[in-house]
Amino acid sequence: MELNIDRERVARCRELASAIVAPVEAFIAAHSTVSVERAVLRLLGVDGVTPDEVPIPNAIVDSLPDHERRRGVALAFGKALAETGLEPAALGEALGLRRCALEQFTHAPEGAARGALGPHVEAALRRIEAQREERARAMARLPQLPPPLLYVIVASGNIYEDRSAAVAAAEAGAQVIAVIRSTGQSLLDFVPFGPTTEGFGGTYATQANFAIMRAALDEAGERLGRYVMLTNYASGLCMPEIAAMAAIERLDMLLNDSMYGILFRDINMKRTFVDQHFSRMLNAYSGIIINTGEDNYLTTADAVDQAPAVLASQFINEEFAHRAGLPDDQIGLGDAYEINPDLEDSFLYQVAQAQLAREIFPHAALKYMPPTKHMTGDVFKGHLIDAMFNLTSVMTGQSIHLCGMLTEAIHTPFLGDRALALENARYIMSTARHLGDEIVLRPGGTIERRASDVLAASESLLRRVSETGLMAAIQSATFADVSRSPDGGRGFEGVFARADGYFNPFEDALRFAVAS
Amino acid sequence: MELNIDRERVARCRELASAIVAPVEAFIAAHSTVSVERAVLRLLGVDGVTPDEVPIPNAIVDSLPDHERRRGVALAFGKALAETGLEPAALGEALGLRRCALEQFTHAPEGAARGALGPHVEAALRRIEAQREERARAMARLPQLPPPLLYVIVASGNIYEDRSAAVAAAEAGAQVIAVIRSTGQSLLDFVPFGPTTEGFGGTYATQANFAIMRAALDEAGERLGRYVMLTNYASGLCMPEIAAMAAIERLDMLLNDSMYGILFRDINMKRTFVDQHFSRMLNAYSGIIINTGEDNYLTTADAVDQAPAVLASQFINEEFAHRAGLPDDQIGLGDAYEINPDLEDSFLYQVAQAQLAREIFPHAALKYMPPTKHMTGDVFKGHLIDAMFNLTSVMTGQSIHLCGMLTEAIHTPFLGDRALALENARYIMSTARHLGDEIVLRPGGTIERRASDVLAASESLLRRVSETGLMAAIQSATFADVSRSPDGGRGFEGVFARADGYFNPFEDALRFAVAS
Amino acid sequence: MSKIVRPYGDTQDDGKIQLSFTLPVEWSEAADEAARQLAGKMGFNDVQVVDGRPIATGFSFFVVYASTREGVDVEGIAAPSAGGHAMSMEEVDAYVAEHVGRKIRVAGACIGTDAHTVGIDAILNMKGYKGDYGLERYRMFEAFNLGSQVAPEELVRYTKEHGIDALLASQVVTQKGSDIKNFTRLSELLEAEGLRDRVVLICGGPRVTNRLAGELGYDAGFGRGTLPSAVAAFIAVTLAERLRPRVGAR
Amino acid sequence: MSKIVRPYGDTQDDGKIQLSFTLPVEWSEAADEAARQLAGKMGFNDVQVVDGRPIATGFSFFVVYASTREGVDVEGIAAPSAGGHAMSMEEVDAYVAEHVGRKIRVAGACIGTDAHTVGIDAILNMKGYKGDYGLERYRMFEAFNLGSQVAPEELVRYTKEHGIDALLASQVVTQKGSDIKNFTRLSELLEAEGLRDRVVLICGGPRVTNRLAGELGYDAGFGRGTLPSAVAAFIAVTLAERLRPRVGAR
Ligand code: B12
Ligand code: B12
Ligand SMILES: Cc1ncc(COP(=O)(O)O)c(C=O)c1O
Ligand SMILES: Cc1ncc(COP(=O)(O)O)c(C=O)c1O
Repeated sequence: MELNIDRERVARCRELASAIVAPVEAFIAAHSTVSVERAVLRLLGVDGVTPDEVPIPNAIVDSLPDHERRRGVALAFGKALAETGLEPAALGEALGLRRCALEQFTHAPEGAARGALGPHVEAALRRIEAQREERARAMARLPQLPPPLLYVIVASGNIYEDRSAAVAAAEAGAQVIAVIRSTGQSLLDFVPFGPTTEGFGGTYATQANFAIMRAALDEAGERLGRYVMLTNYASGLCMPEIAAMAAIERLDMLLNDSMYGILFRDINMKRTFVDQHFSRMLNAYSGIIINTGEDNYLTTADAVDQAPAVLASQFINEEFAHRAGLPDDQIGLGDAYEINPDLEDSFLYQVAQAQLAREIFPHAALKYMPPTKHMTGDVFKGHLIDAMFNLTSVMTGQSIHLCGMLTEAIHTPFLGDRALALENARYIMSTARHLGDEIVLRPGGTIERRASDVLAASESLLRRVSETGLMAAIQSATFADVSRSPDGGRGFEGVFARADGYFNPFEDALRFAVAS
Repeated sequence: MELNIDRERVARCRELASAIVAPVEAFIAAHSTVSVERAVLRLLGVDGVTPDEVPIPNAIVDSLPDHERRRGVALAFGKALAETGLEPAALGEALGLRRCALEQFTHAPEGAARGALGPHVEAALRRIEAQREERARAMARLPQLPPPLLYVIVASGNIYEDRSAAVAAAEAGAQVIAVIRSTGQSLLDFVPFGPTTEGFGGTYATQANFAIMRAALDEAGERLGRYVMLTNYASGLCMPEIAAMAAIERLDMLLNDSMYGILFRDINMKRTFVDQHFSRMLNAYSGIIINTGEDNYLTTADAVDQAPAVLASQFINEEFAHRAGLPDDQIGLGDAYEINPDLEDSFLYQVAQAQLAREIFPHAALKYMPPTKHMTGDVFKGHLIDAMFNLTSVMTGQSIHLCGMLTEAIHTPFLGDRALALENARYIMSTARHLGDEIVLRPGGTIERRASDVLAASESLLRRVSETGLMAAIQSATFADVSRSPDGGRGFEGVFARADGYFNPFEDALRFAVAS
Repeated sequence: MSKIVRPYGDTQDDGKIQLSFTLPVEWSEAADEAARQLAGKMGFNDVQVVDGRPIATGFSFFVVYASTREGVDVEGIAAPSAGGHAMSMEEVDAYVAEHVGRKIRVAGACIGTDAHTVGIDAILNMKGYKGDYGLERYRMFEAFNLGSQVAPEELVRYTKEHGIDALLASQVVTQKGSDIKNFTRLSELLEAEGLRDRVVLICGGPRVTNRLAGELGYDAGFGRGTLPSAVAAFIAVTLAERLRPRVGAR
Repeated sequence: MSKIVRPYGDTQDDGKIQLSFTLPVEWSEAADEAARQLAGKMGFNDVQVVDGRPIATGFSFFVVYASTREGVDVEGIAAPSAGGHAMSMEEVDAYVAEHVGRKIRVAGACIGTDAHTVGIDAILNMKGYKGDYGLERYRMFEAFNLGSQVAPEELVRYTKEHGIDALLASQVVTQKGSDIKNFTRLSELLEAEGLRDRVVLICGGPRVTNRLAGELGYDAGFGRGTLPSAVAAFIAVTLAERLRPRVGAR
């Protein structure tokens, strides 16, 4: 199956995306955020909470006076390492218990600080590297089924219930398990600590929860002879930290969008731009596939109208991702099957949109989201809409496939719902496995015309954005009909300009790693 | 969507079918059956039962001595009409009550008999004609929805329950209602009488039941602004009589296969061949669309293997139908979606088979039967298999679409099952309405190769049959793996050679009508 | 008069129903039998376990058809829909002009931690829902959309400060009864503040029914598929009725 | 020891189930409420009528999610499958040769007016089912397939006349309890003719369970998905056991 798309227009769209992202990247390079700094500490091995439950990375970064913070927490922390001779974890604990404070350690020269950090940075990178290799070995030994990867969510709020649900789903054919985060975690300016059993509409993303899930899925994967991937959410106020935790605990994917937090969570745009960059550098290095959130454009607005915005966002996400060093096969651009099912020929429009993304981003790990908005309590009809979604996915060669639930409009998935959803996907994708190879799209037909219209409209949109600049465009509600001001929104206070001599040892190392 | 099929091979298949049917037609022309004769009486207006519940047409035909029967019941009956001056209905009643007997009336000359019959034959034909015109007017006034015609069954055993179910189904979108016959009615050598409320797995086909259903559907059709078609079953021991009743009561379709009774009901082949011919002449004149039963090859044997047999049977059914005067658009050749759903790419095979039939019989009213054999108690999976069937149907432009029931493996349809089935069909056929127009099949692909293999195998099969002759081929288990001998099976005693001077006024009139 | 109805399979009063559920047991024939016995304990007859199969280690899934003897008297059921007053936007505006004589001030929000604004937006926003304009478009309504994740306390404060006539609260997330908790909190707070009689209090969301709303102390509740005009008409009529005595006293 | 299990939604013992049914009432909000009350009468809690809609004049369809308090003790359930003796064709033949010492004569039919022969054919015919050969292929079985619509009387007569060791009766149509009627008639006739102890009596069909078979006086019952080898093994073992005393008496 192939669309006859205007390749030159695609090239122009990419140039526009580059022109849009370039000035933002300059901004990013000149700034850091509290979460970036906390991620540096986490990578060094700092973890745990203070007696009043504040995560120690937060306590440490918050304790820095502004001028120190601007030079990066690593320098101050490195001095303390040099002076105390402690391991980072032990130093973190001492600081968290207020046995000492960073301001005590200002004597060591910068060189000593860097020297003290060196081996720990090395160790952290080696640890991540080891996880990446472990994944590669496991995937070679325990090969996945033919694409798309079937992906389901667990969302009980309790990590132990989630674990049972995840293992059951893996047995039923799931290849990727996403632990949905508790509502609004993306708005917390810290990462909760420890195993958690009480979440709301989802389970807290914590390093302990990551580890519990990873262990269970590794065990299941060995038993099933099929590596089972684990996913969580980065986008939010703690993107870099979650990226660090995910690297350490060998998550395989992360929701990580360059604009989701801005548009859908009212997170400050500068904060998000800086955070997404560092988190994606980490993702790149850890071999983690990012998932972008274009589906969010479609859950509240009309999916036919929003198609150009989805595509424009994909171009922008791709550009940001490339600039953070992510190779195409780690870029899971999002889309969703959200066109009103009662629209005549809606299936054709869906195929057009999905195939367009496939051809424009041939090597991307396209992530395809299921129908949600038009699902109702009629579970029988819902199961059919999911079937047509499954068909579209296998026809157009999507890479990552979120299984739709027949109970989407009713409750977070039951264990049995997940089994039915996986059976739906497995049946449809098997019975029509090679349909996409069998057919040629009629030149000038509805599908081809629709795809070409969407591409053209997307180019206009990108052009408009490139003319005003991305931040101004967001302010004037170009995306998802919401307007956000550059200095408004959550987490703006955590963004700061880097001072001369700013130092982030991981950034340097990762940039080097990516370049080589 | 178009297959690249070998048109010359298709032409050869048609020639073979003609060569196969020609000798059978010679046999048919030289014979009649008790059911043909009873149908003649019914057309003349004879109806009702004797005091011991024997249908009067049976009583009359059975009362004829062999030599009279060989000249056709019409002659003997005509003489009685001439001598008594009674109307046919009254004469029938008198005969049924044994107030008189046909043997009393042998005096009138043949000319008088013919003369007495003339106006009644005329009236019967006018009545059928009027129904045909009524249908045409109703369909113009109450147009059907775009094809395929959605067809559902009712099968409660009670005509009044069936009526409620039928009206409910029409409201839910059904365009054709089939009243499934009580089990084994096809093996009764008479047609039951009057409205019936106790059937087994279905409801008896009686003229009264036809009328009850027709009235209810006419009423519903007016209310819905959409003509609702009515279907029943002819194939069996009473094909001609049921065709006559259906003509009178304005049924719109009839299951009428030239070989079904032979293969699947062990009805004598000579009986079936003679019966199908006269019944189809009546169908032709009444504007009734016949439905053939190729789906039956697939319910017991493997659907992939049987595909050539299905196609061969379609060619033979078409040839028999043409010879009975049926135009293409009244020939509903059968096929079914019965390939194992767990077979990888089974959908492609189904599309190949369905599209092949569509292209070989471009003007036929193709009848597409749903998955039954592979349906299980898993209603959720079943609903999906039905969805793929629905998709195949709309993609390949089938004409008559039997909606599959998610509870196929469980019970005869509940009212709610039918509603879900219709919603399934309506959703899938709307969301992918023009998919078939949008795609081109890849030359040399799986679908095209499969279609061409089936056609080639079908030609070989037809060639084998043409070499041995149809009756001998059936005897040597060429079809459906069953062997039937030419003089074995049910109803053979009801077949007889026509004597010189055999007279069937309807046959003559219908042949004339078809020719003109 | 009473009219008892039972589930209908293919015959009046056959009581046929379909069930599906998961049991936390390894599948086996005994698991099918367990499912059958369980459905029997639920009070069903003619239980047919038409499908039973393993869906994971220690979990089996079942599809069951059965009959129930239970029936319900439909004549006895009072569930008057709150959407009974069918009026178009123009009619509502005219009605308000005549019977209320001033603009009605409406405030709406998605309360608690719920962030599903699409439903309340459908009722309030200009654009409306399924071709039916939202309250912001009505000449005789002044609508304030407070957005999502609004604490009941805040909504009550707003009501007091802005002289709100009608309050619209939305809840879409129902997990662990959070909707009931939030709705109850809102009506109790209004009561405590002595505002309950002054406002038309309305709740809505996909799992809301008018009956539930009544039980929670609301004037009305609107469920799935609600059109803005039905809400507007209800507010107009209810408010007009409350004002009538006062109007009469003039 | 007892182990009570309840339906499982997403948490142990939450008792969640899904229901669907049709009610013969015109749809309205009151019909949704009727469905809710009806589910309540069936004994369910937390009833959510998640879908209710008209499907025809005077008929509405509902999808309901609810919780049940009922549980079932899975330890207490004795539903030993008749397919417990796992043997391959070769093993069965060897077993019969050793323990029975002669060919076993088996007759099978689809009884009553039932004409669904595919199931019994799957067990008897050479070809078998899902790659598992049918009884005709076994060296130590002599299988007679009497086909469809065989009256119980005829089957009994055949058993007597041909010295049949094992009788296989199939029923696929279950409408109006016809399967139970036919199965019962067959076992009663055999009893009356004094043949019951001489033959291994087995029934089968998609709705048959081993437990039901026991209740009907059969030695075993086989349901959906049965493989011929399981039936062959059961016959072999059962017959060998019956013959044992006689063998010992030699
Ligand atoms: C869109 C959507 C989202 C969007 C919301 C965007 C937004 N700005 O609203 C996003 C992606 C952000 C989202 C997030 C989440 N969602 Co959500 N979401 C949905 C979805 C797909 C559609 C809801 C919708 O928009 N319906 C369309 C509107 C028009 O319908 P409606 O809300 O019923 O409103 C109508 C009537 O009910 C009524 N009405 C509604 N409110 C009111 C108020 C008044 C006063 C009146 C008169 C009438 C009225 O009028 C409206 C028009 O007719 C549903 C699934 C589904 N198909 O229903 C899940 C769903 C509601 N979400 C769910 C969950 C769990 C979440 C999350 C918690 C997941 C997570 N862990 O992150 C988050 C958290 C959000 C939060 N804090 O609340 C669950 C809720 C489960 C439950 N029953 O408790 C659902 C059912 C999905 C699922 N199966 O898991 N979600
Ligand atoms: C194929 C079929 C037909 C074919 C039968 C051809 C034939 N030669 O068998 C035809 C088209 C002729 C037919 C006709 C009818 N059918 Co029919 N048919 C089916 C269908 C689609 C499949 C049955 C099948 O072959 N299953 C495959 C076999 C392998 O499975 P099985 O029978 O369960 O057998 C396995 C086990 O149960 C077990 N087993 C079975 N018997 C035995 C016996 C022993 C001793 C043992 C040990 C094991 C055993 O082993 C087998 C292998 O594992 C079903 C629907 C469905 N999907 O189930 C309807 C179905 C059975 N038919 C049905 C009906 C109503 C009819 C008719 C009455 C319709 C009519 N009015 O004309 C007629 C009448 C037939 C009659 N007199 O009995 C209904 C029965 C409803 C009910 N529960 O009572 C069904 C469920 C369809 C429906 N939903 O309406 N049918
Ligand atoms: C890209 C992306 N990130 C994160 C999230 C979830 O984050 P939150 O915790 O804000 O619900 C989503 C949810 O849709 C998403 O699309
Ligand atoms: C062509 C044809 N005629 C008749 C029938 C039904 O006839 P009977 O009454 O024999 O079941 C069928 C059923 O499948 C059929 O396909």
